[in-house]
Amino acid sequence: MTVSGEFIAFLALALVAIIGGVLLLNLKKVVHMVVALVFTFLSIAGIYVLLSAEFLAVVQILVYSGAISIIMLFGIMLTKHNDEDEGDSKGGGWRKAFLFLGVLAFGAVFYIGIYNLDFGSAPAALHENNPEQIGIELYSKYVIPFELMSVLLLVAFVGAIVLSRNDEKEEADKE
Amino acid sequence: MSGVPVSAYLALALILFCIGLYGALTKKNTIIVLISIELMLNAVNINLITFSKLGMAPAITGQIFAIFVIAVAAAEVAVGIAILLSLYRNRKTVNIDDMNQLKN
Amino acid sequence: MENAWLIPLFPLLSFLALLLFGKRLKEASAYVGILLTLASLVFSVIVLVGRLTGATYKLEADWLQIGDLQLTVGFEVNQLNALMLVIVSLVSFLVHTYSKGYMHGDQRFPVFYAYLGLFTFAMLGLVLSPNLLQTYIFWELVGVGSFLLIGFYFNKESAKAAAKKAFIMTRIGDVGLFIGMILLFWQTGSFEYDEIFASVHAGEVSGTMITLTAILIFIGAVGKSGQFPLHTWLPDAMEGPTPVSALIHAATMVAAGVYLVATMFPLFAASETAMSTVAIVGAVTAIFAATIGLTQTDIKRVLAYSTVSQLGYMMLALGAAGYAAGVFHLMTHAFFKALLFLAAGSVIHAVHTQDIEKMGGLWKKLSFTAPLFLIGTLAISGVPLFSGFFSKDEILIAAWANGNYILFWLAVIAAFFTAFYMFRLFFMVFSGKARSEMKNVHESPVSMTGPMIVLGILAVVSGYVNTPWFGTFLGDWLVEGNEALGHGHIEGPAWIMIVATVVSLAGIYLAYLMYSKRSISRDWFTSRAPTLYSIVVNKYFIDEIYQTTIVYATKAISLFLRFIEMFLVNGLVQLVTGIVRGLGKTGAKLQNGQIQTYGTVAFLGLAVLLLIFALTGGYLNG
Amino acid sequence: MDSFYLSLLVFSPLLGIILLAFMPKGNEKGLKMLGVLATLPATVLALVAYFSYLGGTSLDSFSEQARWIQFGSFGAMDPNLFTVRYELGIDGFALLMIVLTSILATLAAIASFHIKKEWKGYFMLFLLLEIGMLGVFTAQNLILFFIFFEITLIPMFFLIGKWGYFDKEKAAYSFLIYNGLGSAILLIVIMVLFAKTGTTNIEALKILVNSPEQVLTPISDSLKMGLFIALLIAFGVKLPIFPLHSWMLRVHVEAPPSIVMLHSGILLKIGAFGLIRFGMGIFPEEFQELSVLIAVLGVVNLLYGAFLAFIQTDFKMVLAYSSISHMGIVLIGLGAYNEAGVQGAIFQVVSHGLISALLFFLVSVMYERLQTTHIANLGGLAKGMPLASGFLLAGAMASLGLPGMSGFVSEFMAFLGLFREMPVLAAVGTLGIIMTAVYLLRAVLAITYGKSDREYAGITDIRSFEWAPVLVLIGLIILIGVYPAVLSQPLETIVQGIGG
Repeated sequence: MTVSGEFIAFLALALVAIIGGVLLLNLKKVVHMVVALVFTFLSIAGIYVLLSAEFLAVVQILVYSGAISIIMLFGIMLTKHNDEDEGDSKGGGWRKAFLFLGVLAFGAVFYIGIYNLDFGSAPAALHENNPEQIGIELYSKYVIPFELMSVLLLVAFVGAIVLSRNDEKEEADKE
Repeated sequence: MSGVPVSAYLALALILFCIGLYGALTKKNTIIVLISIELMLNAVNINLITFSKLGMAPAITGQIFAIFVIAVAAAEVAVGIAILLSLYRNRKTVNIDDMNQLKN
Repeated sequence: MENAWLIPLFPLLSFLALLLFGKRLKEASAYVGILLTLASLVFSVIVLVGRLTGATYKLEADWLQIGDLQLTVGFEVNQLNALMLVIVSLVSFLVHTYSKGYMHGDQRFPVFYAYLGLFTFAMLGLVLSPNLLQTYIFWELVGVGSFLLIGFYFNKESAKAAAKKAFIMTRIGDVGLFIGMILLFWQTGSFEYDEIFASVHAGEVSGTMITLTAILIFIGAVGKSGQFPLHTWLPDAMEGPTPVSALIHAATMVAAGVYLVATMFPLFAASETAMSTVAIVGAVTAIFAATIGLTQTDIKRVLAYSTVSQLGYMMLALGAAGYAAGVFHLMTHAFFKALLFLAAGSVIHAVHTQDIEKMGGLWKKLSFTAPLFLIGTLAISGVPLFSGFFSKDEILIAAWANGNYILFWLAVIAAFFTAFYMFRLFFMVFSGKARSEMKNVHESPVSMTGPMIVLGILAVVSGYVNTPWFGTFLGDWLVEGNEALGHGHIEGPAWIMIVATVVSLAGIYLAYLMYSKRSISRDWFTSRAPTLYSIVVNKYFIDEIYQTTIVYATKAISLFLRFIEMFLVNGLVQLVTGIVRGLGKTGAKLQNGQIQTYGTVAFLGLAVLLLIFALTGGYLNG
Repeated sequence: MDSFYLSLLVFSPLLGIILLAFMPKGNEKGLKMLGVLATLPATVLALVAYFSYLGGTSLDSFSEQARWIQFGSFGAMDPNLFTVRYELGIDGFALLMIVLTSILATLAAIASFHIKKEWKGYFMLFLLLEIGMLGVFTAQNLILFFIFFEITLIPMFFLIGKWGYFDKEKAAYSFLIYNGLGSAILLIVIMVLFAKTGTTNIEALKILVNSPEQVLTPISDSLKMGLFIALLIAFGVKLPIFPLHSWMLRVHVEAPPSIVMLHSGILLKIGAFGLIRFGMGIFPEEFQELSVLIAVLGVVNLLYGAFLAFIQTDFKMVLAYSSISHMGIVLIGLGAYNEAGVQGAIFQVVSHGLISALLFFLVSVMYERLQTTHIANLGGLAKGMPLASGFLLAGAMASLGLPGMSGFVSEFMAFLGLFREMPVLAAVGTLGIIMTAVYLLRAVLAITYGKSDREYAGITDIRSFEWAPVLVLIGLIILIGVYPAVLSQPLETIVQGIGG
């Protein structure tokens, strides 16, 4: 296989994404973890570009690297954090080991399933006017789910506000 | 055309998914658990988009689906963080070990 | 003769009626029992008379279907069971009558009569059976009747133990019969006597199998007839009321073993080994029980051991191919032994003790009983002109003619002992001075003496149906039309009769010297061989041997199994419960309310499933 | 074909349950009466079925079926494939078991008059138990069988756990655990068979399993053997086969005697029923291969139970071990695997059902008056309760195989069968006959005969309602003993041709 520029780009992006993920698992401080994950999200956005999904890549950066990460950071700031304290609960070690094996097995099984998967079909021309294609599809075929999604988001945000509002009255009642 | 095979993308997604899964099930900090779940969702998105381009019947639908996933994920994070904050107000902790009301 | 099946039904009717209405009838129950057994007796006599002139009659009906096998029940009248019918129903009738006086005043009077009815039913049924299976059925029922009557005084611990012992000891024998019967069935394909004999005769059964089944069946007879080594229950069975001892443990049931061997005679005759086994066991029992009889002091136990001994004689006769002799002695013995028991009962009724050491000088006070007892004693001792003389003589001749000289001499010695201990008993009870404590001695009522008189007459005359002097009518009739049974009468040298007479007279004289005239000290023998005496007086320690071996072995096995039960089986239980509990605990631990744990478990399950899926190619293949 | 007769029979106690639900809790007399009455329709229907069978009605005319559950979309291939029907039907053996069940249920309901508390719940569970038992014997497919089988477990668990004696909870749990495991194994067998053949109908399975070419997925011989062994264990727990018996001892001792009547009389027999119906029906070759093992297990059961019964101090324990011992005879008969043996086994199933019901009813009577069943505390009972003692003795006699009573016929046939195949083993087994006499007489005589240490004044003998069970049971025991054709007639077709 010739080493194309696309392949090098994929390797680089994949490496960053995985390193970000591994760092998420291994860093001590919560803030660092989140930051590590931002790198992962960004490189995933790059992968999207490679996969002819420019619009989604942008969305990815905006929503994940932007909004979600920021919300997380706010969440971290608003709460108090001890450093990760491993193995404090009994049986935790065992559980981790089991889980690790399980995850490995899971990965292995799926890897067996995918490692030489090739559909060989001609790729569609998704990169041409990508947002337009998405828009047409979204507003024709998937208009109802789309509207429902807006309702979901609305409900979620209202809910979030209600939940996180400091209900002083109630607290006053409690005390 | 592409030099990158389908399996490479899928493998990447798999690795990220596994990392996310492991993180979600082992981390003590609730926020990291939430983030790990986001990672898993991202891995799924990679799969969706990969298949949308390189799948058996390539179509834009995969990307549409990914958009929905992202939207739902956003909503989820919003609610999740809100719940977290409200819990924290009541119990002064974000350690997931202390959140076992399911039992009592 | 077609109605012979009615004979056992009368006593059954009596049993059922008394069971239902006994409470109301009270002592009137006796009349129900007496009348119904009388009916049986009448029918039996009619059947016997019919058989004397007619032929064998057999009737059968289907009973049980097993696949293609068809088992039948029915009844048969041949020479042997026609004779037995009369003996059984006669003795039963007399005992029913006798009991009316003997059991007078007992609280459970109707129950006693009900049990008697049950026993008589079973015994008559046994006699009428045309096949082994039916024989076995009634064989067991007879055992139950005996068990119930031995344990009649259920409040007495000794009666309870005796009843239990009787049932279990005989059941050990019964199992032999059971096995023998089934083996024979698979060999010959039938339970019917005639078919079995035909098959044996045709040589369809191998010699070893004949010997094996014959000996197994003989084990059944050994158990029922109290032969060595299963004899120990019979003396203990004397715990039952005395009429019962007369009926069951002297005249009828214990003779059933002899009857069984006689019925199965063609089978035994086909095997040399089986025949000599029967003869040897019989002779050994005869002498063995006779020696014990010498030392006992309980009036009923002496009679019991004499019964065992006499049954040994009958077995010896059958084993020595003296079919007619054995059956003949069975008949005469039934009469004189029933007489002896009833007379003994009359004595006990009068003096309220069974210990002969405490009796004496009763001859004058019991003017009916005493002469009758004497008749019985003379008959059993083999004094000429009494019935026992003829039948015993036949047996001795048969033993001699068969060439078993050792067994013959054993039998002669046993005859001497018999005469001695019987007269020892007689003299100790009736002669000498009356004891001071025996004041209120009175003769028994007519209902008791009546049957004794009948038996007394029979004890004298019944021998004359088969004598070398006036013709061996009975023997010839018994074997008529059946070659397998051998000769009705075996000619023997005349000196045997003389020897037998001399021996019995010698025994009587010795007893007279020791116990009546007292010219020889009673301790003459005891003081010279104390060890031997103590062995004999303790009945050769057979009971103790059983106690220390079989009973303990059973207990030991039981305890060992309990050990297994406690450790192995309960261990298994512990294991199962442990696993379940462990699973439960693990499960409970997992339910710690933490979403991560739940997730982990769920995910691990998924991973395992996937692994299996991947490794097996997607399908669980057996 | 489509009569509802059997459905009516099986579910007739349901009416009683519904009516009981409307009764006030405290109305002791009414509840008891209703409880007994509710068992009567089934009894009447069962007896009518029995007599109409004797009158010549074919048993097939009772069978009924309806579509029930369809798995997968195999309907296009074959409408019967992976379809579970609601199928009821009976053969001769099942007919006998239904008659036995319904009669014993009525008698046990009468015996339940001795129950002291919460009659309402008791009788409702009792009737539910009856439905389960009747259903087990009529079910024509494995899934239905399994459902009814499970229905018996639950009421039994509560009946033991709530109305039992001192250690009742433990007994209830060990009952549940053992039987639960047993039925789990049974379920596995059923599912494998279902997956392999696409049917659970017993008659269809009998053909399919043994004709490889017709089956969806072939069943290898080793799998068949494995399934049979699993079946043996599943029903072996129920029967119970040594060493799976310990739960049953507890149940015998702790459960109320009226329930033990049913338990020992019917529930244990489900094991034998299952072995004959499924083991022998579906896996005849495997059964034959293992027949020696089964016979050996039978002899072990017989002797083990007998020897242990010999040293027990509690009469209920004696009876419990005696049940183990007597179930050995069932196994002996099955192990013989010929006509006589199998018929003997079936006879023993029915006969022991009646005998143990009788004995436990008498235990119930005794306990009600004397508050003890320990042999050492009794003695001379014949003085205070002559009738009860007489019946106890009669029951013991029946149990030890006295001819003229049902126990003998079954024992005789089982041994008749075994002696043909394995004479030596059978000879060893006959030791059990002696031991049975030994332990039963030891126990029964110790209770009824001898001197009494206690005063029996003021103790009533068998009274009013107690006569019914005693007389019916004794009557049936003697009837079967004297005229065994009442049982052997329905069995002719089943037994014919078994073995070589």
